[in-house]
Order: sequence, then structure tokens, then C-alpha cells
Amino acid sequence: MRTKPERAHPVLERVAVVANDRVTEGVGLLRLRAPRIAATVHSGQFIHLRIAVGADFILRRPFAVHRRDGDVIEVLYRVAGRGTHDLETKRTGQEMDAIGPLGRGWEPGEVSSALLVAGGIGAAPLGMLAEDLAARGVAVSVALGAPSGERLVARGLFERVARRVGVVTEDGSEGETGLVTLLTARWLEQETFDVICACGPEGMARAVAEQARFARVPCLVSLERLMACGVGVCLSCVVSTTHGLKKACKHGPVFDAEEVVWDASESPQRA
Amino acid sequence: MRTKPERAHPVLERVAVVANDRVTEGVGLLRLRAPRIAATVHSGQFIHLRIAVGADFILRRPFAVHRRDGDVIEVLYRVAGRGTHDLETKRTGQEMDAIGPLGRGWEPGEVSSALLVAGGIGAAPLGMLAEDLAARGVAVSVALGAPSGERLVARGLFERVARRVGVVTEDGSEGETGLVTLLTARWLEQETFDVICACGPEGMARAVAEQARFARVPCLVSLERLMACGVGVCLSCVVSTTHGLKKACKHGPVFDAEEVVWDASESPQRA
Amino acid sequence: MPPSPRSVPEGMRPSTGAASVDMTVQLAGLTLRSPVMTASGTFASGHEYAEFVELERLGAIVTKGVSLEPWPGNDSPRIAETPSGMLNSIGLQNQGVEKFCEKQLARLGGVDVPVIVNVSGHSIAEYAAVVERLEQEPGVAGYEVNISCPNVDEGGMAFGVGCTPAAAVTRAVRDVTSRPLIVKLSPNVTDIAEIARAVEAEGADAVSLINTLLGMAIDPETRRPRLARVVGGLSGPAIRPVALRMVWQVAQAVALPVVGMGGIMTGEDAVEFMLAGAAAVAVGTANFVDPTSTRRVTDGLREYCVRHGVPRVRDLTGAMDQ
Amino acid sequence: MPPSPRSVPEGMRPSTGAASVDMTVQLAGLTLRSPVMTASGTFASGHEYAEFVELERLGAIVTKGVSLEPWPGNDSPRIAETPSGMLNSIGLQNQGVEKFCEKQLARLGGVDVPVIVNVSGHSIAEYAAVVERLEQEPGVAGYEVNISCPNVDEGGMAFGVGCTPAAAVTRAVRDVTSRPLIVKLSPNVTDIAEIARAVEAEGADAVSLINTLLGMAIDPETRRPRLARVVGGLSGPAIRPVALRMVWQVAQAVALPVVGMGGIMTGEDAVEFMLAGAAAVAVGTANFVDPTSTRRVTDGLREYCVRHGVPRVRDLTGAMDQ
Ligand SMILES: Cc1cc2nc3c(=O)[nH]c(=O)nc-3n(C[C@H](O)[C@H](O)[C@H](O)COP(=O)(O)OP(=O)(O)OC[C@H]3O[C@@H](n4cnc5c(N)ncnc54)[C@H](O)[C@@H]3O)c2cc1C
Ligand SMILES: Cc1cc2nc3c(=O)[nH]c(=O)nc-3n(C[C@H](O)[C@H](O)[C@H](O)COP(=O)(O)OP(=O)(O)OC[C@H]3O[C@@H](n4cnc5c(N)ncnc54)[C@H](O)[C@@H]3O)c2cc1C
Ligand SMILES: Cc1cc2nc3c(=O)[nH]c(=O)nc-3n(C[C@H](O)[C@H](O)[C@H](O)COP(=O)(O)O)c2cc1C
Ligand SMILES: Cc1cc2nc3c(=O)[nH]c(=O)nc-3n(C[C@H](O)[C@H](O)[C@H](O)COP(=O)(O)O)c2cc1C
Ligand code: FES
Ligand code: FES
Repeated sequence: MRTKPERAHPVLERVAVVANDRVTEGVGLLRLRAPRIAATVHSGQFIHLRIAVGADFILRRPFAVHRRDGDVIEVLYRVAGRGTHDLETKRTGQEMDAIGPLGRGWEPGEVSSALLVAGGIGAAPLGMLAEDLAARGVAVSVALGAPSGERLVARGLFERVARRVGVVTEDGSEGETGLVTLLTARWLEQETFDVICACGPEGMARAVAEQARFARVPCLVSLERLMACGVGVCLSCVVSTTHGLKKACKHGPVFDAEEVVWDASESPQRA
Repeated sequence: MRTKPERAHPVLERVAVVANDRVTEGVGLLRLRAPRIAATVHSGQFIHLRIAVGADFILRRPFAVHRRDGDVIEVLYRVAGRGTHDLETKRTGQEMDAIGPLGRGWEPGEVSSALLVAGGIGAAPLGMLAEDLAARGVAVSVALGAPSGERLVARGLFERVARRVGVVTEDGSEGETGLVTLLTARWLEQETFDVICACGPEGMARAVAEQARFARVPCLVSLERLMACGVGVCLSCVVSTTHGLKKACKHGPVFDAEEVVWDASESPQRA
Repeated sequence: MPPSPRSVPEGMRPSTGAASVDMTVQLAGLTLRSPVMTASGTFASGHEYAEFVELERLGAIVTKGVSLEPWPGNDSPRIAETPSGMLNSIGLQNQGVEKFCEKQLARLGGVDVPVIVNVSGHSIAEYAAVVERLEQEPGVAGYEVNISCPNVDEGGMAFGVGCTPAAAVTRAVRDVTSRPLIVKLSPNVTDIAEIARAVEAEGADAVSLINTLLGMAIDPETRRPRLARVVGGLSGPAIRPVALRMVWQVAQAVALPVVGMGGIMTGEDAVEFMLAGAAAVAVGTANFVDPTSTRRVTDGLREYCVRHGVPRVRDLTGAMDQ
Repeated sequence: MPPSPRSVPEGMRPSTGAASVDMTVQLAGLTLRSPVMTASGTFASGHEYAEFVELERLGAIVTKGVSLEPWPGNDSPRIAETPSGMLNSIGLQNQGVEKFCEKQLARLGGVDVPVIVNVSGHSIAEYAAVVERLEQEPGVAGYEVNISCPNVDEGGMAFGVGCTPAAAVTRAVRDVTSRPLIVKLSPNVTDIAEIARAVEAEGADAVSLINTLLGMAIDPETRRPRLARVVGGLSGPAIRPVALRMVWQVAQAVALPVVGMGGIMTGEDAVEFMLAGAAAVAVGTANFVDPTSTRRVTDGLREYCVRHGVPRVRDLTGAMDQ
């Protein structure tokens, strides 16, 4: 099912903050001038960002490219710890260095309809995909889930480009009450899709993958792992698959759901 | 000779940058709103400043209080390494925490004339002293030395309050050519002083102390040591004296030159 | 350290007030008000930091190392900063046990906090002699025997890197005191659990770890070692992962309570050490960075217990989930 | 790392151009173009970083550890960040020596840089068997025998923490190859110099150090260890002082050349290791932080030599001023 677009070599680029705005509680949108990365990035790929130099935390942090806008790439980030906390303080004009574009992104192939499923910040890697699919005339449906209305992100973007956007929150503060799989289950009963692309907590991705399997719809999932190098060297980011261990940074982060051997303990969100 | 003014307990204070301006090549003047420290500081005392939190360098950095101006204390700093490099980037409004006032400052006692000798950034702890002495009607002479004219600091302040300011640079780019001891030797021949107060590279301080001894003028020197705690706990800052090892942070940084057992290897400037 | 941006999930803040956490712990026969002690050599005898923290809220004050005769310590420079840590080669500078009793101990007399005296020696006999002298002092709550100082040529670490000498020092001190006896272990060994077992067998009441890791730094500009004595002890956050691993190994190896230390900067760091098996913790280098560290660590530990519904802080000891 | 604000004093910049520094060093019979090598496990087999640095400018590429049969490595999570460092418990995941020769080695065939293969084993016989297989490969310049991996249950570090097993592994490998043989030492020992002497006696051509320090971290929120395998190896700037001290100790203890590593991030860090006695250095964790690290370290080392008028980089080895 997956076609393999030519993937450009990653580059190390000095990127400059164009804007960094609060989107909602604990979520920010960073716009980075990154002409070289922007030139070749595919949806679902990520950058490995060096947030701080000389800080006591030394590793880079991986972030999906949420959107591309000419020379600029956007990163939608949730404040989770030290690195993202520092990211929040970056101001226009400040520079960081980024390696990218990295990994294998969404490669849905030739499709005419697609269901995108996002849990919370899982919407990040789906933004560019929704735009690209819509531009290609694909009928895009988006199911957005979050714990509460304030945790919903990127709704505006999806509403702009998708044929339909459904919202589910656990506390019912916006849209239907429950988990996003409530909605996807219903939609999958009502109609067929050529592909499902999901990103969110690993439990959600897994549940969606099961629904997809049951509905016999090909499903791609974007998985998160702790990453040191980001370029396939250190073996810190392995994902158990039916073909053995694969590197999330190189063979992923997007995997065919069918090949994933789900193992909750591998996900960094276990914490 | 030394009277012992009542020394207030040091406090831990959140201080805010009021201004941070470049003074000359590699030297900056930091103005910090620090009402509690400013309230009790004596000339020659210092603060122990936590420049960065979460950086890979963890220790505080000691700086003399150069001047006091109401609620504000001034720090004249030379960019020497990581900490002072970060200090240079601080902007108005940023906060740090400081412990102070620390140590035993200049305690010249009742004098009617004083010779202040500064080598380069050694002028820092002499600023407030010059102002205080002048305010008490003491005739203040200041001998300023530096490698070159651009490395001269605080000249304006001294010219405002001192009866006389002499300048010597090693390259002759300003004032006389040579070492500052050239000037102090001449002055000490020509007239008498009730006290000499010196701060600069340890070699300079030592040379001035020898001249003072020869001229039978009491001499105080401010010494620098690497400091971890700054409050007399860790024993990292010891100075060899005729009364055994003393702590620069607690018994100093100002010592009676007569009691110092000069040992070049103890000075951090050996590097 | 900046406040952790990790926000407490709604509904997880239990209604129990902070006051309801039982912060007491038992250590070597002592009941401590809190598991947060001071690490030897980083708090002097408490007086200097009394301006920043209430000494009475500490679990215990552990003094700077004391020897029989005055020791001059090492040449300067004695410290160097390293990434997230520092090296020191103070070399146990102290005025000897007589002056110590006369000055420091006397000064602590009025303070309601257990005082544990850290004891050094060049020989087994010296350790015992220091303790014998201290036995006459009612103000001493117990001893921490330092067999792990990397900064002296004779004695010090030499006793801490082999089972036989470690056992011998412990025995010699045990023979002259029935007060609580903590032995402080060196991390510069292949198997720290083995040393812990050896001192346990000779009657130690507790072990504390880790002392500093032996390290070094050179100034490329001068080509000279940054410490006059060339090598020194590495402390601070940099060593925390090593310290935590050793606490975990030792806690599994012996029945004795363990005092954990090494790079503790926050309450959460202390939680890590307790989960790994420490009954109490000590704060060292953090005092230099922030003189209120002991209070901050204590408060952070209590808040953690409140947040997680832990009624007694001692319930954390060894409670790592594996 | 930010550029050091320490400015070069006027008049100290010698007129000699950068090109005039002789950067070659001798190591275990090999002539390296530069003393800067890669640390095993942090550079894979070079291919991934070829997009960021010229492999031909490296002193040598040291590959990820290779064993006889494929090893799956440890469970995830396999890394955790710590102050100025990181823990890893990758566990020597590799595809086995056959696949290694077929894929990685073949791929490096066209690259003009010495390839040193890092060798692992669960048993002495396995080490020898891996090397025997590699002897058939002309593309192998030498071996680094890893007796110090803290991340596997059998073998690995167990061989590196005692003189007898360390000597036995060295002997077994020496018996099957006359190629350059480097033995990689564990820092998790009481006396690393003693182990170095033991492997020297059995015919090692060089020693490399340090491998990672055994460490651990716990997530207070979940109470679980941050690594699935609980303990892992600490690397990065945090361990540099310990690494430097060990290099200095070992360089004094043996006549063999020493490859120094542990937290090298800049050219000046490399200078420190050489001054302490290293003939060459390896860059590990820094590659993850900045993929151009090997180049940056090489350039920094050369610039240091220019600035200080050092004609041959090898003149730095052991040139600490004491
Ligand atoms: C390929 C990829 C793409 C990602 N894209 C995005 C994105 O577009 N937007 C976004 O907000 N986040 C994204 N993440 C997650 C993001 O990398 C982490 O939230 C971030 O690294 C946390 O750094 P920190 O220093 O703030 O938190 P830390 O203090 O390091 O950790 C805080 C919490 O975040 C978790 N965490 C740490 N590292 C990762 C990681 N690599 N992946 C997932 N969780 C982690 C930890 O387990 C812990 O619970 C992505 C992760 C991967 C692997
Ligand atoms: C009591 C006291 C008062 C001082 N007052 C001033 C002042 O008013 N203005 C000023 O510019 N500097 C002052 N110093 C020196 C100042 O503390 C150091 O320059 C500063 O700590 C260097 O920090 P860094 O991180 O920039 O440099 P680092 O990278 O830490 O070191 C760079 C260089 O500075 C030297 N150095 C480091 N720490 C000290 C130290 N504690 N004392 C002296 N040299 C050191 C090192 O040996 C090295 O050569 C004072 C020092 C002391 C002890
Ligand atoms: C400056 C300094 C002095 C020390 N002096 C002693 C000492 O006298 N006796 C002792 O047992 N440990 C001494 N230590 C070790 C500490 O008590 C502690 O074991 C070590 O620093 C690790 O903890 P930390 O990382 O929190 O500092 C000293 C440490 C430092 C930094
Ligand atoms: C992710 C990772 C994997 C490693 N794998 C190996 C290995 O396979 N064989 C080996 O001898 N050392 C291995 N090491 C140790 C490094 O080669 C090096 O000795 C250590 O990391 C210290 O250097 P550094 O601080 O520069 O990283 C590994 C280190 C890391 C961080
Ligand atoms: S993050 Fe290093 S291999 Fe994937
Ligand atoms: S700096 Fe700690 S005693 Fe002076």
C-alpha cells in the first residue's frame, strides 16, 4: 500500500524563531524559518531540535513538522518537561539548530478518502498531512479527541481543509463525551475509507488500529519513542514489529499498524 | 588599626536587573535592585550570585559590590568565562538570586588620607570605598593600572570623588607606561598616607604590599579565591596567613597585607 | 532547579493537608524529625546556614570530618567546576577533635537537632581515638565514620575500598561506642554491596553513601591540573545516577538502613533515593548552590507525599515499582 | 557548547597556518590521520553521520559492538537523560557478525578510514570466535574488545571488573589475531590501572577507556525505573572528570597507548585527555547532541595546537604540567 517517496537527506540547519504563540493551556505553536528543511519535508516527518546549549539537559528533542509554509515550518508542542518548558520561552529572532527532515512520514499512497485520528497533541504530525491530502482532492475526515475542550489543538486547521471534523472530549466540555474511538467506530460503521492515519497516546493508536483491522481499512500510526540521536545510530527508539525491532527515528515514526507488536511499556507516555 | 563595624547577617535575596551596560571591551556594569543587601552592605563586601539555573555550571559566582545607590547595588564585571558570559546577556527585569552582603570589607579605621590602588577589574571593590572615604572627608588618591587604556575601568567614578587619580598602562595607551607600582612608588616617596587599599592581580597586590611595608603605611588587600559556598562552609577559599589558613569569604576578601603569606598558586588568576 | 512544569493532574491533589504527612524516620536507633540530613563537609556545623534554614527542621546535622589532631588540608586551588558538578580536594582540613568539641559542638548545644559527627583518621587507632574523645560529649547523637575520603593520602578512602580495612575500622569504632554508628562508603569500588556487608557484619548500625567519585580536570590553557592535588572528589547532580544505583544495590544487600546522597537538589531527587531503598537522605553540594536547599528538599518531599497520598514518608523506602 | 569567551591574547596567535599542525598519531601499529575517533555505539558504522561529517577526516571509526549471533538488546525504555549526561541500556543489540560483515563492513569498503570493530561476547570463546570470523575481512583495521558493557547480564562488564577474566579475554583474542588489539576497560572498578596492566601483560596493543559508569534513574511519578532494565550506562559530560582521572592513572601504569573518552564535547576537552596521557580520543554521546561533533573536536584540537604553537598533536600526550 505504501508508496515510497524519495526521501531527502537530513540536514543540520540553524533555524530562527519567527513566532512562538500560546495556542491553548500548555500548548504552543512555534514557527521556525528553516528553508532547507522546509524544502524537502514530507508530512509525518520530524525534526530533532537542540533547544538549549549549555543546559544541564543535553539531548535534542524530536518534534513533528506540523505544517510547512514556504520557508517556515511549524511545530505544535505540548509542555511536558524541561525541554518544552524552555521552548516556551523562545522569542522571535532566537536561533536553535535542528536536524531534519527525519524519519519516514505518512505514505498513504493513492487514496481518495482518508480518516485522520488525533488524540490531543497527536494532532501535530497530522496537520501537514490533512493539507496535502486535501490539496490532492482526497476527502479527509478528522476525528479529534482530547481530555477536555482546552486540550483540543489544531481544530481550526482541520476545519479549514477537511470535509468533516468530529470532536470528542473525555469530560464532554466540547463535542461528544468519551474517547475518540467512539466516533471512529461509528464512522467506520457508516462508511469506508481508503486509509486511516492515527496519532495520539499509544493506547488510542492501538485501539484505532484494531478498529481499522476489523473494518479492513489500512492503517498507519505515528509512534513516539525516547530518542537520543534521531538519525538511526543509537538504537534507543526501537519499536517491536512483526519484522523484528525497527527504529522509530528511521523506519518510523509512521508505521503500518499491522506490523506493530503493541507493547505499552515501550511508549514514553507510560510515565 | 582595623575597627570592626557591625556586620549584618547575609540574606538570600531575589535581585532584579535594572540595567546592564557595556563599559569597555569585555567589561560590563550591572545594576541590581537589591534593597535588603543594599541596606547593610559595606565597601569591599561581595555578593554570591546565582547567574543561571538549570545550566551545566552549577556554582554561584562572587562579585564585589562596586557601588551602592539607594536600593540598587552595582557590579562591575569582567567577562572571564561561562558565568560572566551569561551575565552579559541579562536584560533589564530579569531576576537572579544573590547572597549578601558577604565577607569582611575595607575597614581602614579613622584615617585622613588613603591611597587606593586598582589593577584592571580590581577597581570593582574600590568604588564604594572611594565614595565613602570622600564623603567622610578623607583625602583619596587613586592609582589605576591596566594592560591598556581600554582595560581601564571606573576612572570616571574615581575622578569624581578622589583628590587625585593617576593612570598607568602597560602599553602606554593611556597615562604613564608601565605597571601601576611605578606610580605608587613615586607617590609613597613624595608623601605619606594613613592607609593603602589595593585590589588587582595577586602579583600587583603583593608588590603594593611590599612598597607599603617599606613606607610603613598600613595596607589592606582584597584577594580572590575560587569559592563554592561563599559563606564559610566549604573551605575552598583559604588564604595562607600568619595566623594559619583563613577563609577569603568570611575573614576576607579584604586582609591586612601584613598577615598574608603570599602564595601565587592560591590565586585563581594563576590560570 | 526550576519548578517542574509537570502539572498535577486534577483530582490527584488529596484533601489531606501538608501537616498530616508523618515525616519521621528511624535511623540507627535515632528518631529523626525528617529524613533530610546534611552531607558532611557541606554544612560545616550548621551555624553558617542557620541564617537561611531552621536547623531544627533538619533530620540531623552531619558535621565536617573531624580527626584527632588538626589537619591543614590540601593546597589551593581546592575546587573546580565540572559539568553539573564540582571537584573538591579540601582534604579534611579541620582543627582536631579538641577544638571541635570546644567550639563547634558547644555552639550546637542549644539547637534541638541530632548532631552526627563525621569521623576521619589516618589509622584505625585514630578513628577509635576520635570517637573515644567524643564519647565524653553529651551533645553527640552518633557517628558517621568516613572511610571514603578521596582527598587524603593516608587513611581516608584507602579504608573504604577493601572489605578488610573497612571491617577493621568499623570494628575498632564499634568497640568504643554504643552510640549509633553509620559507616560512609566509597563509590570508587567494584562492588559496593560487598563492602556494605563487611561493615554490617562488624556492627555498623547504618551505612551512608555515596562519598565523592574520584575525578580530575585540567586547564588546557596552562596545562596544569585544576586542583593543586591533581585529583579530587566529584559531587553534585552529575553523580546522581551512580549514587542512586549504589543505594539500590546496597539496600538490597544489607538489612541496615541506608542514608542516600549524591547530587540531591530537589524533593523529587530525594524521593528517587528513598524509592531506591534509602531510609534517609543527605543534601551536600546543593547547599552551595542554594543555601535553602535542605528546606526546599524537605518541603518537596512532603509535597510529594501529599500529592501521592503517602501518609508516612518512610513508606517510600524501597518502594520502587519494578 | 558555546564558543569559549576566553579570547586569545594578542600576540599569542602564531603565524603558522592551521595546515601546519601534524595531526597524525600512532595507535597500536596504525597511523591515524587524526587522534579523533568515534566511540563505539554512538556512530553506528558511520553511514548515518556521513551526511554531517567527512568520514575520511576521522582518525578511525569504531563500530557498534558485534557478537557472534544476533542479540536483541534490552527492553524499552532504553535511555534516560540525567544532569549533563544520559543513561543507556541498549544492551548490545546487533545483527551478529555475519550480517555485520555483509552489510556494515561492505558499506564502509569505499571509505578511506581505518575501521576498528568493537567486539562483544557472552563467553571468552565467543569473543575469539567473532574475531576469527572478522579475520577473513580485509576491511578491518583492528579490534576493540569490549569487556566493559554494563548492559548485558552475562559477559560484558563481568569480564572487565576482574584482572583474571580481563586477561583471559585478551589472551584468547590475541591468540587468533595479529591485528591491532585494543581492550576497552570498565570504569566500574576499584583499580583500573591494575586491569590495564593485566591486559597489557596478555598482549593488548592499546587500551581504551572509559566505558559507561553504571547508573540508574527512577521516575518519582510512576515509581518505576526510567530504564526497563533498571540500571544502565552513564555517559556524557557528567562523567568527564572520572574518565580523565582514569586515563591519567592508566597512562602512568602501562606503556600501552591509551584511547581516552568520556564526555568529550569540544576540542579543549580532547586536549585535556591528551594532556592526561591519551594518544587518541573518542567522541561518543556528543554525536547525538551535535552530529558534527567529531569535526568540531578535530578542528578545536588543531586550533589549540596552532594557538599554543604545538607542531605535532601527539606532543600533547602526557604533557600535563604538574
Ligand atoms: C518522532 C516524534 C515526534 C514528536 N512530535 C511531537 C510534537 O509534534 N509535539 C509535541 O508536543 N511532542 C512531540 N513529541 C514528543 C516530544 O518529543 C516530547 O514531549 C519532548 O521530547 C519532551 O521533552 P521535555 O524535555 O519537555 O520533557 P522531559 O522532561 O524529557 O519528559 C517529560 C515527559 O515527556 C515524555 N517524553 C520525553 N521524551 C519523549 C519523546 N521523545 N517522545 C515522547 N514523549 C517523550 C517523558 O516520558 C515524560 O513523561 C514527539 C516525539 C517523537 C518521538
Ligand atoms: C570576593 C570576590 C570578589 C570578586 N569580585 C569581582 C568583581 O567585582 N568583578 C569581577 O569581574 N570579578 C570579580 N571576582 C572574580 C569573579 O568571581 C570571577 O571572574 C568569576 O567567578 C568568573 O566566572 P566565570 O564563570 O565567568 O569564569 P570561569 O569559567 O569560572 O573561570 C574563568 C577564569 O576566571 C577565574 N575565576 C573563576 N572563579 C574565580 C573567582 N572566584 N575569583 C577569581 N577568579 C575566578 C578562573 O580561574 C578562570 O581563569 C571576584 C572574586 C571574588 C572571590
Ligand atoms: C566541599 C566538600 C567537602 C566534603 N567533606 C566531606 C567530609 O569531611 N567528610 C565526608 O564524609 N564527606 C565529605 N564530603 C562528601 C559529601 O558529604 C557527600 O558525600 C558528597 O559530596 C556527595 O553528595 P552531594 O553530591 O550532594 O554533594 C564533602 C563534599 C564536598 C563537596
Ligand atoms: C547509546 C550508547 C551505546 C553504546 N554502545 C557501546 C558498544 O556497543 N560497545 C562499547 O564498547 N561501548 C559502547 N558505548 C560506550 C561508548 O563507546 C563510550 O565508551 C561511552 O559512552 C563514554 O563516552 P561518551 O561520554 O563520549 O559517550 C555506548 C554508549 C552509548 C551512549
Ligand atoms: S533515536 Fe537513535 S536510533 Fe533512533
Ligand atoms: S567559599 Fe566556602 S568557605 Fe569560603
